[in-house]
Formats: sequence, structure tokens, C-alpha cells
Amino acid sequence: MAGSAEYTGVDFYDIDSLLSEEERAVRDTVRQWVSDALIPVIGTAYDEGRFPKQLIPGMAELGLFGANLPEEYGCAGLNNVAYGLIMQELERGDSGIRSFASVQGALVMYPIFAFGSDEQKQHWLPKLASGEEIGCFGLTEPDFGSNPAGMITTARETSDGWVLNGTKMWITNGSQATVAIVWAKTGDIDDAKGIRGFIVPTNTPGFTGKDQKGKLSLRASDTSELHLQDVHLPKDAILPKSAGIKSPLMCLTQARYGIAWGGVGAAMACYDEARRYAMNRVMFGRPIAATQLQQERLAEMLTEITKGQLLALQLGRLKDQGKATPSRVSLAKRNNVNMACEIAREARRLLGANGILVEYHSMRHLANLESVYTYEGTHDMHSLILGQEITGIAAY
Amino acid sequence: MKIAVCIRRVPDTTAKIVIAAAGTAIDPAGVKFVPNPYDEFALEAAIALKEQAGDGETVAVAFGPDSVQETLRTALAMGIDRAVHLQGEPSADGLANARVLVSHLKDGGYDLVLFGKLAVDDYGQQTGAMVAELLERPCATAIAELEVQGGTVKVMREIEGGTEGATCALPAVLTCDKGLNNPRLPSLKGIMAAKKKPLDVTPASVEGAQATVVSLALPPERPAGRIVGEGAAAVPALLEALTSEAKVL
Amino acid sequence: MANVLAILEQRDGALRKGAPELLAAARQLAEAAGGAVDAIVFAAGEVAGLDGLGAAGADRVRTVTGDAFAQYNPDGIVATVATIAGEYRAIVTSATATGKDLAPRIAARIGAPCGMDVTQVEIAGDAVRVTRPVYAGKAIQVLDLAGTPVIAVRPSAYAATSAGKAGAVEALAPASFTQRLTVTGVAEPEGEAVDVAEARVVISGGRGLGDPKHFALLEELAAAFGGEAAVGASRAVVDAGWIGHGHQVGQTGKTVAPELYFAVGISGAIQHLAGMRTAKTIVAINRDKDAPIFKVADYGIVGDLFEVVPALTEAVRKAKG
Amino acid sequence: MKPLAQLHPEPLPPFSHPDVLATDTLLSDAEKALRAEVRGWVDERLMPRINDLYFAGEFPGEIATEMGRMGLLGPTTPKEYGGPGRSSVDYGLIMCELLRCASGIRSFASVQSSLVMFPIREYGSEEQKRRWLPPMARGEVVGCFGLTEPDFGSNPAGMIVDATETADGWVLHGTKKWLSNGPSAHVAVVWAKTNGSDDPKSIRGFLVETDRPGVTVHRIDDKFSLRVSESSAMSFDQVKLPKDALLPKSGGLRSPLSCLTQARYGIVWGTLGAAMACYDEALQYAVRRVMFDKPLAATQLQQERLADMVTKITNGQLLAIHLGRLKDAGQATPAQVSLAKRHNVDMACEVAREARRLLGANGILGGWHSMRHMANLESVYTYEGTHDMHTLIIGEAVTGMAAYR
Repeated sequence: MAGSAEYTGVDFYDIDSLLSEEERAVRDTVRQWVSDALIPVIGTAYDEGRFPKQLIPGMAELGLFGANLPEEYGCAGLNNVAYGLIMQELERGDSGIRSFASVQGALVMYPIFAFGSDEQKQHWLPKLASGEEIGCFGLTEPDFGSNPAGMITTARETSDGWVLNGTKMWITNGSQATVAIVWAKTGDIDDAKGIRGFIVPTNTPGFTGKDQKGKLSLRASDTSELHLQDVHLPKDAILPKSAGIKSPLMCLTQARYGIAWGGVGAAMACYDEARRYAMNRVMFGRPIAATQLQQERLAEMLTEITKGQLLALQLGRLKDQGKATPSRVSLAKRNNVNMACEIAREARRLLGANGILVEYHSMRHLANLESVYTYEGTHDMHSLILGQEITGIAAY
Repeated sequence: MKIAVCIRRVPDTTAKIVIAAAGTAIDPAGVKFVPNPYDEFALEAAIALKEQAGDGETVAVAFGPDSVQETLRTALAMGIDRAVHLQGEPSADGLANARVLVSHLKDGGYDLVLFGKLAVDDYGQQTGAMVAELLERPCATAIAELEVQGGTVKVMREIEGGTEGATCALPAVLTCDKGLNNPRLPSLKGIMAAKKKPLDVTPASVEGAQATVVSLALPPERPAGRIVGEGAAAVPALLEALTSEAKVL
Repeated sequence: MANVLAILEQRDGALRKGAPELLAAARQLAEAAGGAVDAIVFAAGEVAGLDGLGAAGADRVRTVTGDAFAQYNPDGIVATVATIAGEYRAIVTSATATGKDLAPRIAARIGAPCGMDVTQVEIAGDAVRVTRPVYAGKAIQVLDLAGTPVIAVRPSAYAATSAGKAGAVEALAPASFTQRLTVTGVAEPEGEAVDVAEARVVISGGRGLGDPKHFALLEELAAAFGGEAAVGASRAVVDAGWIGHGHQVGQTGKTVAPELYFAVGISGAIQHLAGMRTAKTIVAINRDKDAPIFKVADYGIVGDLFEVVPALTEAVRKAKG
Repeated sequence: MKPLAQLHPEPLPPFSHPDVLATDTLLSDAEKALRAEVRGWVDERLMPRINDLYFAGEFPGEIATEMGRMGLLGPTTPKEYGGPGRSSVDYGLIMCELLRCASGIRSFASVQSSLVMFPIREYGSEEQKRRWLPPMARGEVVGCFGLTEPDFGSNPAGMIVDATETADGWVLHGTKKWLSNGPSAHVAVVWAKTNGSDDPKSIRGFLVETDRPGVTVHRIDDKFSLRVSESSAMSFDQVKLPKDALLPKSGGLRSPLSCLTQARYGIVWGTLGAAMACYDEALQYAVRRVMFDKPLAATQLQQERLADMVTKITNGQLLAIHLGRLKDAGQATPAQVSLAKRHNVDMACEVAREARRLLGANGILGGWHSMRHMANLESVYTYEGTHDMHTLIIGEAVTGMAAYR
């Protein structure tokens, strides 16, 4: 049966030798957890279209949430390469699970850390790290996907706080979150500089989250719509250091960074499955691995994965040196997700008719990666971000 | 309670074994090394016993080349307090290696010394019992259940066709089998904390080894078998083969 | 100093199986060294079957009797064996849970090397040479042991012989010892008479069973063999909690070498193969004809185990009369 | 849950196909009328519920007789056997409209027409034709086709299912896999080696009623693709068949391969339908969806995407029509069919994926169609000769050298 043999990763260029002992230890821990806890339950969760909630305590115990934030807030204080390796290994299991950790760490904990007051940090970060609180990130709106600056959710200041109104869409973790980071305009509706972030406990009156049903992708992840109708918040709900559209975009850069690694993980899973299958599947009296067409397929996959691994690693090193610019992150997200889409598809094809069965993983990755291709900046948006970087001219 | 856990670094159990040119050891190139799986039961037992007692100290001890420090740090990442690296090359003689460990353990004031039941490389399965003998301490091997209360140790081990219960007093030496517990994974915080925990290095060397490896070789391949048929219809053919060819019925 | 001492195990006054095989190994070694075989048995009282040990290869049977030996008592055995170790070229035990517990204790007490899980033992010049699987059978190590080595020999590695030796029984007084470990008793589960490591026939199940309750199919097949078969399992299903870890065959479980091994719904991960590859005859039943298990099996049936196993059970029952 | 079709923010206009190069001028009025009729039926009867059927993994069994009434089953069957006696181009247009809705719907009709009715017509006795073809054309009797085996996908010559002749008939034994329609089929056309021979020349076809003792149908449900189609495996445990179960004119592997050529021809047209459905959805979305204050359709990247799609579709249209005309002239070779199957399926896979991507986040929702087509087409890529096998068939045709063995 698929996946019964132990997964040992893909490392053709001894990229392990470029990792520190801690980085490898982090990777191995998460890899083991994915094999032991995630892989055995993911097929059913996906089939039933639900997030496997039972995994949250184990993820928290290992320290997977906000692992690159400082220890004083109950986090592991890892460097960005180790953080990236976590994302790689989680997505080896399933994009939906990586998305869950990504949202909690990069889109909820990170903005509180970067834009929050000391009290907010002390209050929220340890609880989010321990999984006691689950967060979601409300930026995208139904009519403002690639263009968040156009948002129409508003926050009106009152004598004793704020009142929020609006609708957010495509919110991962939305229906089970206990707290939401919601971005809203505090000034003129045309003024993107007035965008500020708010910490909104989801039990606040006027706040509702509703699951998006009928998905053909990321089925093991909850995707929701958030409605805010006259949601009254205290004065200290605002993230004091958030300022303009730049702030949520900084969060997206964090998340995109993780996706650049996640794509590598999904690709490694598909390649590993395809290689094992090719070695065992006999057709015309020999393993299909012995045929030129399949060897070319595998060679192509391995080459692309190796390039993607080096890209992610170099980006991580740059990030640790403070040199990972948003456009550098765009290049890696765009390349690695596209690479993973291709590899998932070719792996599925190598698996032949069996490749459409739920017991194999490649087609699940293939479907998931279509979401990853689109979210956190679509492939096209990243083309245009890079285009702007290269030419100095915005074309969107 | 002060607990020592003696651990080893071994090739991953999924590794393909290649014999080095000299023909007495494996070729380590490309082989992934991991903490000996049985030692993880011992590490988990030590950490859990300390957690249960609320105080005490756990120490991981390894005799081997510098590469064992990575294994020691894995132990620290799991939650062991400090590590001792007895730096040197172990021999093929379990007793000689046991003497090296004893040089550290005898004055360490340990209430409990834990080992894995065996190391999945050499399958020697002897160092723990030998250390107990040299320290003149009670010893139970291959335990699958453990209870420590006051100064008393109660263990259960699996033997052919049953389970054997035994008791002894602290200080004692135990070797741990699968089933004793579910070892925890090192947490990410644990991995970071491991860097800051003490790891003492003491040079050590074996003396008077009485065992020499003559050769190490791959086992003979099993001759190719055959598919006797498909489904339940093949059962008579199988039975015939087992009776008249293999003669095992 | 050319003699060989074989430590035999008993439980409740009955010799454990494997004694004749151990004596066969001791016999071969003693003959190569030009000496005799002594068997030694520790017990609370009478032990049945001692009179047959001469035929199995023992020149002499030494009995050590006392209440202290009502249960396995490593401290007492080690102390007594140490007093007579000087008489021997080598000391052998069975590579059972008990024998493997005992061998290194004796070795350490007398300052000798210990050879564990040995499949072949011979004299090589001044040394005793042992052959043993390492890396769970993925490699074979040959080791030369100096001094009076203590060697645990795999029960299945030697076939019993009929040597027709004297087998004269002599009593030996136990040495004084300090009781450090007290064995409180042995619990034998009902209806599970044969251990995987000892059974002549092992029937192992893996993930292909689909559900823990389907182990019942394998138990029925084992029952058809009439008490000489045990049920084993792959690591995957043991780790999944389908069956106790005592049943696990493989690198982190038991290494078995039965005459007949059935791998049912087991794909054949390398860790599993390591634990059973020395079985005399291997039969694989799997619905995936490309499963690696078929590469090591002597006989394979491709098919649905839920159809094949009941048919096999029925056929074995008939064959066994 | 609301029907997924109602989840659209605003309903899109009904489907219309792109025709940039006026390929419609290559069709007769009668052909266009047939297409319009089928399209209308699909829009009315299937489109509103197809996504819900897909999520539920259900085939709408009642459409069999409706299709029969419209003459969509075995449309090239001569009138004397109850068929409408249509041309291959007509057949292609039907396949195109059906797959425009769902691959599973087209598969149903294709199996019935090309893989069951065709071999009966081609290799059956007069009596078999009269008995089976009329009720099949009416959709009252459903058939399936058993060639592939669990271990013999791309290599059917290696099959191990065997039929042994007895005094009063045949005994069939073995297992077939990936039979579409299996669970509702009344009869299966099963290909088997005969009388213990291992020679592919001994392969013959048999008509096996699925209620015969020893026939077991196993549904395959855990699928990421073709969820509207009923996939199955079928095992035959010493199934006794009468003498006249044999298709008398069948002989050798050539016979089932000739059926596959028919089915592949239908796929050439069918995938064109899927590609056009995705393109149309993407186009309608792009002109409506506003981002950065203008429709997506006004941006260069999306225009490039749409231009690529429509170019590929136009290539596919020309290939299909030309191949259809060749076929009606009795000139289409299997390698020519391979070329078009390989091209059009790959083309449809690309178009579906790009359409899904143009739809952005909405593209993963089951209220839209492109991602469903994208998943279905992965099966089409693999079945009836994988893409790789067609590469090697074309390779053999142009070089004279076989590279698949």
C-alpha cells in the first residue's frame, strides 16, 4: 500500500551539509511527527473535508506555532531556515496542515509581535504558541483579492473604543479561531494608509464565521467567511504599531516565505511516492522505472526539487541576515509553488490509473497546490511584483 | 533521584548496509545515523521518572567518537539535563566498553543507570548487564514495565511464553525494551535549549579487549521463490509445495 | 580446559525446549577442542528429562538444587558458574530472554568476552570463533573471542543430535551469593502457549489485515497447526496498537527463524525482512503482486487474504488430520 | 446544502463555444442541429446538478434511457439494429457536448457505444446483434468493457484472464479492473485468453451477463477524479458461459484494440468539449471580475492566458473535424487517432488548469466547473492508452521501431 515504507526525504545534492545540527534536528522532529501523527489521519480528514483538530495539541507541544519568535513569549526562537524546514515538512503531509501552522505563526502571532503593544504580546503570544488560542487573519474581501488596499471593511473610533463593519473572505482557520486579526480602514475609504490591524476575540457580539463548503482543494483545512456587524472593541484592541497596507503586506511576506518552503515539501512527497511506485510497478515485464519516459520524468522532478531546495535555503539565509526583500520572497514563492504543481501532476501521471485513488498522495497534493498557487499572492501577482522590481514600473 | 542513561549512535534502521573495503565494518558513507531506538525508551523513562519525582538530575552518557555528540544533543533536546561524552573508539568487546562506562558511572552517585535493551548495529546486548556486574548493582534486562517507589524498583520483562516480574533495590541498572513507553520527540524549544545545556568531554580508551572482528559480510541472498497462484484457488498448490518440496508440514 | 559448559533452562521442574539443540552446539565445540560437554541445571528440586541429556550430547549433567532456584535467579547462577568457570574452554547458553540475560553477567563476573545471538561456534587457533547476525540480519559478523567466552547460541541454529553420551548426573553445591534481584514470578497468559521467537510456525500479519479484529483469521490458522504456531506482526500494526509488541517481528522486535513463516498482508519493509529472513521456508500472501515480500518468499499467493487465509486454514486442518 | 450551481455570485450566461477560425463552416447544417439539440438537453438536464453529483460521487442512472431516446447511444449503429446510423463526425459532436458537462457522463455513453455496441456489431453473430444492439441503443441494457487487469494496464497482451472451452460452452476465470459502468451494467464484454494459451493471438471476446454465478463487481469509490462515473473491478470465479457467449468473429489482441481506437476517437472530441467549457467559464469570469478597478479580462496576463487557451482549442477543433472526416471515409489509422487523443487530452488538461487559475480562489469551489474538469481529465490522460503510450505508438509509426517493450 502507498506510504507504508518510511519517508526519508529527498536530498540529492547533500543539502543537509548546508544545514546546522539544530536545523536538521528540527527538520527530523517535524518529519517524524508528520509520519507518525499526520499521515495516518490525513486521507480520512481530506475525504470528509474537515481539519483534523486532534493534531493541534501535538503541534503545540512540539512548538510548531510561531517557532521563529523569541523564547520570552513561549516560542522556540528558531532562525528562519529552521522555520522554513518546519513548513517544508508539514506540507510534505498536507498543504492544509501547513496552512494552519502558517496562519497561526506568520499571520496571527507575527503581527502581534511586530505591531502589538507589550501587553498584547505578553497576553496573546504564549497562548497562541501553546494552542490555547487559535487565530485567523482577516484581510481578503470578496471583491478585493489581489488588491487588498481596496478593502471596504471599516473601523470607526468611538469615545470608548472601536466599531468594526465588513466582510472578509478566504479565511483559513476562520470558523474555529478564538481570535482574529482583522484589517480595517480607520480613515477615508480611499486611503490605504488608514488601514490598521485589530485583535478581535471571535466571541465578540456581531462577529460570525461561516465555513466555505464544497471545496475541491485544501479539504483538510477550514476556509471561512467572516462577517463583522457593529463589532464593538475596546481601545486597546488596535495594534498600535500597525500603519497602512504595508503592515498586513509584511505579514503576507512572512507567510509567503513559509510557502516557498512548503512547496518543496509537497514536491518531495510526490517525487518520493512516484519513485517508489515506479520501482515496484511492473509493466511489459519490467518495472516502469526501467523505461526512458519515466526516468526522464523522475530526473526532471529531482532536478526541479533540488533547485527549489537551494532557492528556499538561500532565501532563508538572506532572511536571517535581514536581506529577504518582498520581491525576493515573491520569486521563491512563485517558482517553488509552480514547481510543486508540475511535480504533483507528473507524479500523479506516473502513478497511472492508481494515481486517482485516495490511498495515494500525489493527487491530493495536486489539488491542494492549486490553492497555494492562488493564495498569498497569485502566481500572476508575483509575476507583476517581480516585473515591477525589474523595470521600476507597476503594471497591475 | 540521579539517573544516567547510556546511549549509542547507530545507522538508521532503514539504511542499506554496505560493507567497507576492509571487510570488518560497514561503510558509513551516505548512511543516516540516529539514536539507538531502544535507547529512546531509556531516555523517555529517565525523563518521565524525573518529571514524576519533581526533582533530580538526568545525565546522558555516551562512549564513542565525536559524532556521538549529535546523539547526546538529541537526548538533551528530549529533556535530559546534561551530557557526558567519553571520547574514544569503542571495541568489539562489550566488557571492555563496559569498563569505560563504569569509569564514569562508579563515582557519579547515580541511583539508576539505564540502557536500551540492545543497539541495533552490533546486537551485542550485553553492556548494560556487564556494567551492573562491574558496579555490583542489581540488574534487570529488557524490561517492558517499570515502577520506582521509594528505594524499590519493580519491573516486568517479556520472556518466552510469558512475563517475568522482578524487584530490586536502588541503586540499580536496567535495560529497556520496546513497550516500556512511547518516547517523546524532541520539541523545537528542547532543540534550542539543548545547545545551552552542559556537555562534558572526557577522553577515554578501551583496555584489554578480548574480542576481535574477523569479518563482516552481507548474508547470502535467499534464492528466488515463486508465485504458486492467485487467490484461494492456489491453496492446494501451496499445500502440495509445503508438503513435498519444502517438507515443512 | 577443553570442556564446554552448557547452561540449560528449566521452569517449574521441566526443561525448557532448546536444550538438545544447545547441547548439539556444545558437543561440536567440545569435540573441536578435544574435550567433553557438561550440562548444568539450576532448580528448586527434581527436573524431569535429565536422563535424556546424555543421548543429546551431555557427558555429564551437573545439578544445582535449592529453594533459591525456584525462580530464575541470575545472582545465584552467576556466582555458582563463576566458581567452576576455570574448568571450561567456553560456556554456552541458549539465546533466549533468560540465556541472553545470563551470558553477559557471567562474562563480566569472570572477566571474559561474550558472544550474543550466535548461529555458529567453532575453534580457531587460540580463540573461539563465533558467527552472528548483526544489523538485524542485514550483515553477518565473525568474531574471535579470547579467554573463556560466554556464548548465547540461537536455539534454531543447531539441530539436535543423538550422541549417546553418558549423561551421568552429579550434584553441585551452590556458591554463596548476594541476592540483588528477586524474580517474583512468571505469568503465562492463557491459550497463548507458543511464543513467536520459539514457534516452529509463525504467522505474521500486517497492514493488509485492515483492522485489528482480523488477527482472528491468523489465530485460526495458527490453531490449525495444533499448538506449534504463533502469531506475529509487522511494526506498522504494532505501532498502530493492533496487537501487543511481544508479537512484533523485525529489527526493533523479535528476530525469528522458524521452519515455516507466513507473511500475510505484509508488504515487506526492510526492518521486517531483517527479522525473519533466516526462516527456513517463507510463504507470502498479499494482494499486491509487486510487494517486496515476494522477493524473499519461497512461495507466494497473490490474492485477497480474506479469501486465501480461511481456505488455507481449512486445508491445513485437513492435512493435519 | 444549496445546490452548488446556485453558489455563483451571479449566474453566467449559457455555454457557447469559441469559433475563432470559423471551424463551424466545416460542419453541415444537420451536424450543427444535432449539436444544438444535445447541448440543449445537457444544459437543461445535467448542468444544474452536475457539481452536486460530483461531490456525492453519484452517476445519474436515469439518463441512460433518455440518452437512448435521443439516439446518443451507439449513434453509428445501423438502423436495422435499432441505431440511428449516424456518421463519425456526428458521434464526435455528441461526445463533445457530453464531456462539456462531465467526463463521467461522456464515459458512460462512450463505453456503451464504442466498447460494447461496437464489438458486438463488429465481431458478433447476426443473432447476437439482433438480441443485444436494439435494447442497448434504447439504454435499457447497459454494458461495460473488461480488458484492463490489475497488473496489465498499458500492456493488455499480458492479460491472465482465461476462458476454457468445455463440452457445452466456456469457463471464464480471472479479474478485470477499471471497468466504467460496471456496477449498473447488465452485460460485460470480457476479453480473455483461451484454453490456457499465453499467446495474445488466443484472445477472444465474450458477452457475460453480470448476474451469472461467479461474477462479482467491486465498486471503486475512493477517487479524486471521474467521481460521477461508476468505476469498478470485476472478478470471474470459474464462470460458466454458454457456447454463444463467444463473439465469433473476434480473434487476437487486435479485436479489443479496434474497440479502443473507437473510444479514443470519441475522447478526441470529448476533451475538446471540456476545454471549451473551461475556456468559456474563464472568459465569462474574466470579463465580470473586477480587480484594481478593471476587469481581469483587461489585463495582459489574463489575455495571454485566454489567447493561449483559444489557440489550443482551435488546433483541437481542426484535428477533431479532420480526423472525423477521415474516419467517415474509412481512412483513419490507429496512429492518427493516437496523435489526436494525445494532443487533445493534453490540450484540455492545460486549458482546464489555466482556466482554474484564472478563476483565482473561486476556482477551487465546487460551484464552478474548471477544477472538476481538471481533475477528471487526469483520468482521461491515463485511460484508453496513457499519454506516454500514445507517444510510443506515434513514435513507432514514424520510426518503424517499437520502444515500449
